[in-house]
Order: sequence, then C-alpha cells, then structure tokens
Amino acid sequence: MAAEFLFSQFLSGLTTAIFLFLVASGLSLVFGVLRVLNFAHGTFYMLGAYLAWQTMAWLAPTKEGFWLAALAAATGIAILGFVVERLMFRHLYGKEELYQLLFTYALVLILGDAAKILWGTGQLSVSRPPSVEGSLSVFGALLPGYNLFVMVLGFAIAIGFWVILQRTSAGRMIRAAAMDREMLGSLGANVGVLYTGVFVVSSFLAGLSGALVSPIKAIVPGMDVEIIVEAFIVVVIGGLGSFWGTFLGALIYGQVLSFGILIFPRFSIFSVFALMAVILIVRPWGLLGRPLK
Amino acid sequence: MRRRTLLASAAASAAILPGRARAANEIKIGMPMALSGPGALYGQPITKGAEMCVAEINAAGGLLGRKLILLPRDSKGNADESVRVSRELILKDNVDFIVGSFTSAESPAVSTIAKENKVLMVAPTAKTIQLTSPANLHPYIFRTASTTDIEGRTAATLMAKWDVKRVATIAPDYAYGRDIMEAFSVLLKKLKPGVEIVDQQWPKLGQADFAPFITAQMSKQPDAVFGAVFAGDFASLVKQAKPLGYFDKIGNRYIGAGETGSIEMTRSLGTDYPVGIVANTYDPVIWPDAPEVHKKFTAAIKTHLKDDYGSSWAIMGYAGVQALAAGIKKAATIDADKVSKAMIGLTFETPIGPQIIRGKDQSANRGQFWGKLVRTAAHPFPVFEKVEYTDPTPFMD
Amino acid sequence: MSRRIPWTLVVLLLALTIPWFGSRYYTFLATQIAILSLFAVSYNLLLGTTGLVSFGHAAYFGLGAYATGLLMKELNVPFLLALLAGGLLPAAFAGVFGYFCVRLTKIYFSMLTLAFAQIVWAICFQWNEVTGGDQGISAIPYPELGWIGAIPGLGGFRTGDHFYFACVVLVILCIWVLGRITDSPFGRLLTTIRENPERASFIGVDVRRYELAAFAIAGGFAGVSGALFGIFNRGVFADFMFWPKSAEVLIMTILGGMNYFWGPVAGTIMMVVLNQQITSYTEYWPLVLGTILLVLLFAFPGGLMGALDAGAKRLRGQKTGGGDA
Amino acid sequence: MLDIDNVTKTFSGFTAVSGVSLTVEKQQIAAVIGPNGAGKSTFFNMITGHLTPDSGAIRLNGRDITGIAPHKICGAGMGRSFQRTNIFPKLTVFDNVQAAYLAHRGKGGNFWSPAERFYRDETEALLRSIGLWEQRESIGGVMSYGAQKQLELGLALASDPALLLLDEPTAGMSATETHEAIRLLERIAGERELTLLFTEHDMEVVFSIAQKIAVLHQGRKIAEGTPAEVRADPEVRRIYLGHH
Repeated sequence: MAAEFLFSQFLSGLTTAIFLFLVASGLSLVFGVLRVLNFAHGTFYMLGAYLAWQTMAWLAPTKEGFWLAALAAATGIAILGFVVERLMFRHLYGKEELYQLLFTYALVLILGDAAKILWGTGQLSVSRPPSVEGSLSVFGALLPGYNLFVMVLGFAIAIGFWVILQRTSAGRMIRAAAMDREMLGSLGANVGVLYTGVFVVSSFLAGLSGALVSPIKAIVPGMDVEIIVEAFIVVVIGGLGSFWGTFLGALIYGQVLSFGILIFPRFSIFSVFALMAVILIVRPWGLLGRPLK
Repeated sequence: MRRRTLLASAAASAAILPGRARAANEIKIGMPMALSGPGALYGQPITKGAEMCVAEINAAGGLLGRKLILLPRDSKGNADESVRVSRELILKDNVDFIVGSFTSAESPAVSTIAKENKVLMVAPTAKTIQLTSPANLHPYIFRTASTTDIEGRTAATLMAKWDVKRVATIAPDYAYGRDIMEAFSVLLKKLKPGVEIVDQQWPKLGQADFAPFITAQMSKQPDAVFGAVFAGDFASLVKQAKPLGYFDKIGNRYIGAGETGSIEMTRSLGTDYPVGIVANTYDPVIWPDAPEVHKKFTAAIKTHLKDDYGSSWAIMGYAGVQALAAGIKKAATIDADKVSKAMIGLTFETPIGPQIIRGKDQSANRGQFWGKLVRTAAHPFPVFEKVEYTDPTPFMD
Repeated sequence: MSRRIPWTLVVLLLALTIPWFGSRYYTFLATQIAILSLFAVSYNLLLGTTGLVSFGHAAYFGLGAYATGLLMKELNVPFLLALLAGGLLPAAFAGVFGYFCVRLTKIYFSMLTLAFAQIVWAICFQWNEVTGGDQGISAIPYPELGWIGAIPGLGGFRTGDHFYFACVVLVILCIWVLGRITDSPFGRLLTTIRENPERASFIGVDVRRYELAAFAIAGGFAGVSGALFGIFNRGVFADFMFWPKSAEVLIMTILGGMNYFWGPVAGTIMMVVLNQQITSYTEYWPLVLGTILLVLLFAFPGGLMGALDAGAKRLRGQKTGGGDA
Repeated sequence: MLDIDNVTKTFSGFTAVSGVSLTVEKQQIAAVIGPNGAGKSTFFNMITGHLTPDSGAIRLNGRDITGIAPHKICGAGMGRSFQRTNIFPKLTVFDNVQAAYLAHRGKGGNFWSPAERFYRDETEALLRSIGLWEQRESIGGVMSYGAQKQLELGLALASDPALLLLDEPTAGMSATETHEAIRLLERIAGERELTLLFTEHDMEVVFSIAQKIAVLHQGRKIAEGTPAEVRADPEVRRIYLGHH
C-alpha cells in the first residue's frame, strides 16, 4: 500500500514535471542562444491553447481532431514567433539585455489583452481525444492514457533535442552559442538565420505545449503569467542555457511539489520559489549551468 | 536642462480636469469591479447585470425623478487598485454611491474608503465575513452577497445527510478557502459527530497541476469530499481528477462550493463535467421551477448579454443595484446617512424573490442554490437535476 | 550650470502648492505620485546607479507598509517612530536577502531577488493571524497631523491635505538623501560597478559589499515609501509585494529614464496619470501600457528624460548655430 | 617584490598553467611572453586574484596573496591593466580616474559628501602626467583606442601601486601609438619607481624595455633570463621566435 502510494505520488510529480518541461524546453533553447529570458513564451503557450480550442470549435464533430488542432496551434504560434522575431525583436539584438527583457514583457501585455478581446474572459475547455481516454494501471497506480502519451512525447522531445544538439551542424552552432558567443562568429554561422530558427522552434514548442495542456487544464486569461514564472524558475534552477539542466529542473520541481505537500500541506504556494532560492544559494549558476560572462 | 521634464510633466498632470460638478438630476453610482485579470471572468457579467438594472430603472422614469448613472471602473482585482479607483470615483467623479468591489480582499479595503468619505457602498459579491464583522461594521457598508459562513454551513448540512464517515477537503490556500473550510467542518462535526476529516489539501490559488493533490487525497480513502476550488482551478482539477478515478472512488460524493455548478462552468466543461456531484451557483439560470420574476430577468439578461444562456453572475450586480435603489426610494433622498438608515431592515425585490437586509450585520439574507448536476437530453452540458434554494437565516450567526 | 539650481528645493516648493488648487482629487493624485516617486527613486539606486536589475523590490515596499501599518494600528506607535521602523525592517530584510543575491550576477541575481520577494509575499498572503492574509490590514489610522493646521497659512486644509504636506516633506527629504548618496564617493563607486564590475574590483572596490549596501539602502527607502503608501491607501495588502508591483516600479523607472536622477519621478508621474486616465475609459490598460513600452524601446530608449534631454540639446544646438547634437 | 612559487591551474582537465615560478625584483621591468594559448592570461589572472591557483603560492613583498580577492590585492599595492580595454566607458576621463582614487583611498564609506570634491588635484596631476588632461571631459568609451589604453593605465596608477601588471599594453595599437605608449610607460615607471610585469606579443617592445623575460609554452615556463639570454635560448628560438 505505502509503496503503491509513493509510486502514484511519484507519477503525479512526473506528470507535473513533463508538462512543465514541454513549456520550459523552448524557453531554455532561446535563452541558450539569444541570451534573453523570453517573458512572452508563456503568452505563446496560452495562445497555443486558445488556438487549439478554436480549431477544435471549427472541427466540432470529431474529437480526434484534437491532434490536428494541436499541430495547427503549434504551427500558428511558430508563424507568430517568426513575425515577432523578424519584424521587431531582431532590432533589439545588441541593445541592453534589460530592453530585450522589457520587449518580451510588452508582448505579454499586448498579446494577453488581444487574447481577451478575441476569446473573452471566460474559461474554455478542450476534451481529451477518445483514443487516449482510458487509463492504465502501473504497479497499482493509475496512469491516464493521455498523460502517458505526453510523457512519452516529453521524453522523445528531450532525446530528439539531444540528438540534434550533438549530431547536427545546427546543434553545434546552438551549443557554441550557449557556451561562447565569440566562437559562434568564428564558426562562420549565419547568426541571423540561427536566431530566427531558434526563436521559431521555441515558439512552436510553446504553442504545442499550450495545445497539449488544454485537455487537462482550463484555458483562462492569466494562464500565461502563471506558467511563465514556473517555467522561468525551472530554466534558472537547471542552469541557464543547459538543456539537460532544464529537464532535471522540471523533474525535481515535480517531485518537490508532489512530496512537499505531503509533509507541509500548505507548501504549494511556496514550492517553486523556495526551491529556486535554495538551489541558487547552494549553486549560484543552477544545477548544470556555468557562470555567465 | 533635463530637469525641465519634471515641470513639463507637472504641468501635464495639472491639465487633467476634475470631474464635472454634481448634477441635480442625476444619481451617480461608481462601480469598481475586476474587469481585467482572472477576476474579469466574473466582473464582466456582474457589471453587465448592474448596467441592465440601471437601464431598467431609468426606462421606468428613474429614481426620485433622477436618472441613474453607472460608472464602472476596472479594479484589476487588486486591493490597492480598487482603493485607488474608488477614491477617484468619489473625489473626481463625485459619485453618490458605490456598488462594487469584487473580491474579499478588495471589499474591506473599499469599505474603509466608503466610511471615510461617508459614501454608502453595497458589496454585491464579497463573501468574507470580515467585511461586516462587528469590528469592521459602519453605517456605509451593506452586503447583498452570501458569505463563507453560509456557503460552508449549507454545504455541511448537505454532507450530513450522506452516509459517510471519512470526509476530505480541498480548497485554495488563502482566506476564502480556509474560512469556508472552518465553517464547514465546525458545523459538520456538530451535525454528525461520528464523522472524521481525514485529509485536507491546500493547493495555491491559480494552481494548474492538481495531480499530486489528487493522488495524495485518494490515498487517505475518503468517502466524500468537500471542495472549494473554483473557476479555472476547478476545471483543471476536474480534468486531471477524472482520469485518475477520483470521482468514481468517492461515488461522486463531492460537494463543490465556489459556484462550481454555475452555467459558465458546466458549459465550458461540457462532457468533461463530473456529473453526479453536488455544486452551488448564484443563479441556476436553467431553472424549471423559477418564479415568474426570475424568468423575466433571465430573458432580459440573455438579450442584454447577447448570449443564448445568460450568466449566473449577472444577478449579483443586478440585485446589488436593486438593493441600493430600494434604499434610496425608501429614504426618498440620496443623503447617505438617511439611505443607510432606510436600508436597515429593508426588504427589496430580486430576481429570486424578496430579500431582507438585517440590521445586525447589514447583510442581505442571500442564500445558496445547491443541486446535483446531471446530463439531460435537452442541453449539451450538465444541468441541475433539482436545484434547491437554501434560506441562509439559520446559518448567518 | 544646471547643477547650481537646487532642484530638490524647487520640486519641494512646487509640490507644496498643490493643495492650494483646492481640489481633493489633485491632492489625492499628488500624494500617490509623491509616494510612488520615492519607491521608484529608491529602485533606481539599484537599476540606474549600480546596474542591478531587481525583480523583487516590491517586497521591501510591502514590508515597510506592513511594519508601519501594524505598529500604528495594533500598538498605537507614533507615526514617525513607526515610519522609522518601516524603513529599518525592510532594510534589514534587504540586508539578509541581499547577502545571498549579490553573490549572483545578471539574470541569476534578478531571479533570486524574485524568489525572496515571492516567498515574503506568500508568507504575508497566508499568515492570517498577523498580516490578515489576502484581505490585508484595513483601516490604518491617519497620523495625528492636526498641528499642521496650526501653522500660519495652513489653517484651512483637510486631513488629506495635512497628510499630503507631511508626505511631500518626507518624500523630498528621502529623495534628497538618496541624491546625496548617489553623488557621494560611495555612489560614484556604485556607478563603476554598473559600468564594469571586474574593473571596479581592481581599483579596490569590494563589489559585493557595495552592492549589498546599495541593496539594503534601496530596500529601506522602498520601505519608507511603502509605509506612507499603506497609510495613504488606508490599508496594506499582500498585493503590495506581488511581483507585478516589482515589474511596475521597473517600468516606471525606465519610462522616466534610468540614467537621470529625476527620471524615476518623471516616470511615476507619467504612469500614475496615464493609468488614471486610461482606466477611466477602458479595461485594456495592459494593451496600452504594452504599446507605450514598445514605443519607448524602439523610439525613446532613454525614457522620458532622455527624449527631453536630446530634444533640449538639439534646440540649444540650433540656437548657437551648430555644435554637436 | 613579487614571488610566484610553482603555481598550477587546471580547467576541467585542461592544464592552463603548470608549475610556473617567477620572481620579479623591485623596480625591475619584467615580461612574460609566449605564443597564443601559452597560459599568459591565466597566469596573470592568478596573480591579480581573479583566479585561484590549484596549487602553488604567490607573495607580494613577502605577504601571501594567493587566492585573495582582487580588491584586496589592489589594496596591497598591485595595479593592473587588462588585455581588452577595461575602463568605465560611460564615465568621463576625469571621473574614471577620480573614482579610482576614491576607491583606493577608502572613501567608499562616505555616503554623504559630494564625490566631486575629492582628489581633484591628484586626479589632475595624474591626468597631466599621462597626457589626458585635455580630454578630461570626454566620455571614456568614445575615445580612441590608444587614449583608452592610456586611461586604463591611469586607473591602475591611481591606486599608487608599487607593482604594475600590464596585459598586452600595446595590443591593437598603431606603430606610432605603440612607440608613444612605451615611452610613457618607461617614463612613468622611472618617475614612480614602479616594478613592471607585462605580457606582450610585440617582440620589439619586449626586447627594448624588459630587463627580464620569462617564456611560457603550453602552460610551462621554458626559459627565463635577460633579453640576451632568452634570445639565445635554442628552445625559445625553435618553438617561439622561429614563428616570426
């Protein structure tokens, strides 16, 4: 009994972690290359959820349309990311870091209100697709099929990233950018294209994760800031620019929340900030990060 | 040189004109309300309800021969912003009354301002008992909302009817959640001494990940749950709890406070709604046994909101203005002190029938609609099987 | 040449004239601007002077508000004493939190300041017994300032005006002190940290200690402004410490121009007035604010003061027939 | 004066400096040379406290300064200039140097008096001696490269060092600038009775002013001696001077 319970609590934490990792992965990628913490990442995530809902509303009769809707939402947000990067963001490269940060915050404000104008203030909801409706029992703990699907996808994205980072020339450039900016220039990389590409991929991931959480979380105004703070923290405790650090950060956060509430029932409101404070005090550059130059 | 900026800015701020002087043929009502941020979900329909009431009164010739003017302002759901806009309404727009402030954090704050400026205020939605506790009561604060006491205690009477021994709770970790749980458990233990509270979960307000709370609670094997998780948080809870078998395991013996039975909630969750649970709402909206006045109100609000189903929240703004209007009418003046006196013991009409403002805590006897949610062929979302209005009078002290 | 004009005094005198307009609303608006100006100027000691981007300055604002509010309401402590506590307590907290924060740099520093601020917020949000939880502490008494009415010429004013006079004098006093600190050798060495921390350490600046001192001083003055704001607002709430408040002070400072000592004041005036004007018409204040930010970033990166400064230079250049604009 | 004893520094498996010792006598002008990646910068950063050696010891006037903070080493009488120009770019030339005086002479604890009143004469004298007095109102970061280097020297001198470490003092300079910079250095070192330790890639510069030269290669010291001795060293000729 006790072991079963601990395992199901672990699975709950893992679910929390993987959903958070999906969002944080794109944030981590952009930070590694562009050296900007993109506040608007959470807004892209929220817009992804809204777009998925909208596509579902258009595809009304078929619930399996969710898969298409998720893809459409992710693509839509990737296009939005492309436009934002090309038209505006790139003009701020080379300016002070703070201004880039403020730019992304301005996007949060503007796009947040735009979503409110388009979809209202009420909550929206997307149903789980029937193909992953059921749940399966793992060592006596119940694991919903949809969560399992997202977990597999989360791990697949993590491994996929690892392969891309290690094995492709784009990956080498991304790693170089994360480690040493001067090296990037000497690699002869087309920095402009790399930045746009990374921003678009990150936006795609934000849109995708927004669409993927819509069957398990309500779509409400304000979900953008709620998630961005958590995602930021996961990226920071993992070590900025470190992809595996983000993965590890998310896993730790999930378990800290999951088991923290067993010990301190009123821990939830502190959890993520307490975790960040402790980790940054002990390891000033995050778990797998290196000092910023 | 650059310090000239300062002078220029000072001059610019001086250019803002203070509000027009009070017109003799108008009665101005300021309405600080959460129109942006998470609270906008409620604030918007509440404001629409108040708007409609004002329009109806004006169409019928106004009040004391004067026209009502409603000035809604976005409080952003923040206490300090609420205070700021309330003062602005009083000092700049010269409002005669205030109907509004949304949350339990905003309302006591605005109440202080009302008292200081001797402007009478009606709080249409604030549930905190602190608002009208003896220490905080003053002649200029009235409440037409239900309270955490009423909500928690009426839920306890429902729970007491069930054959359950092990009860768990889940509520957002802040004053509302803790007050309602306190009210609930004290009365439940009195009504049903054998019952045991086996688990209490406190997710934060705005929690999106409920899985850890759900599995932790299920491990304590409760027979029934009283929940006060509301709005988007409730939707997230349900979506994550259902596939974990949470509702099945307790045989749907879940009582959901925080207006989780509202039509907004059932509509947005649709087929994902955990049918079989008992939940509350301010206005059942789809209510076959409704009194005539409610049917009329529902028809009107549907048109006003341009929505096929209306809203369960609009009634709160509507009734708040009704209470104030009745008070002004009875006092036959807009003098705040006289209206205040007139409102004590006042009976006023609302879409769910007449309500009384008692003197003790200057609060209306606004009760709770509780009912079990079921699926029917008539609607694409769950509706109340049979909704019952619980008179709050026995639970108000 | 502009240094010879005692700007602090000029601002003080100008600000003191507001109640003579006779509008309670002007006084109300001016009080808000005065108090928040101090908040922003204290923040700029970190941002503009030392180059530290704190995401948690609101914590010290809120701590000051709670300290003074509780002392005045629960223990009837006299105003000035309570205000002093409202400065010292946040300074002490800033000293402790800052000790850990200044060991970090750049975005890590910012995130740790955020973490501490949010933890403090969460405690205040939850601790019903002391802080009143999310409902905060209402009905904080006004200080006893009736004696102001006894000053010749100030007889005809209301309580709100008296409080405004007190606020303006206190705020200007604090801003003056902050100005002295900024211009002092200590302040000058803070600017070397902003410019080049590595170099600063090798002209003999103990970077962390200086940063910590600046952090504690800024926290203390933020606390004083929070204390005044709590009284002005007639209540103290956990919202005071929530991170959007920290974002707000950051935006106000940049809006006004972080490279100018009076920049944050200009930014505060702009924010307060705009917010007040725009919320009267629409609930889409974030949309407006976001657009203003975009315009600022792309067109006026020096903020309001920067834009005016550039404009004034150009004007001067034209008059003298050329020169470097 | 400066006594470096067998210092080693390793970065994640890569040994940047391995067991290097060096002694610099009072008022000596010494140079450390070596090809790119020889470990010169790491060596310097250990001396100035920006890096802590894994092993070995560094003594300044007999006092152990191994691994102590840069600002303390600065206080102990060591000044330094950096390879990449390292000034306070948005401050004026005058304020740059004045700040260095404020810091070095411990005025940082003064929160009250206007900073501009302090050390005006000292700053003026120093700016005149390094030839920047005319440009005192210029913003540091917008001056010519050579002038920035001069300013950096000024920052180092303001802390009244007995020992001055210069990392590539003429890097990026034109031939004329280099010539002037070297003359300035020699003059200042003479006037102030300074001990100089510098790295430099321009061999002409090194051999024209250094009294002692140490050669680093792949983190090890392979030769040390007078310019003539180093020039004659066969290994140095082979691996280093041969490249030129």
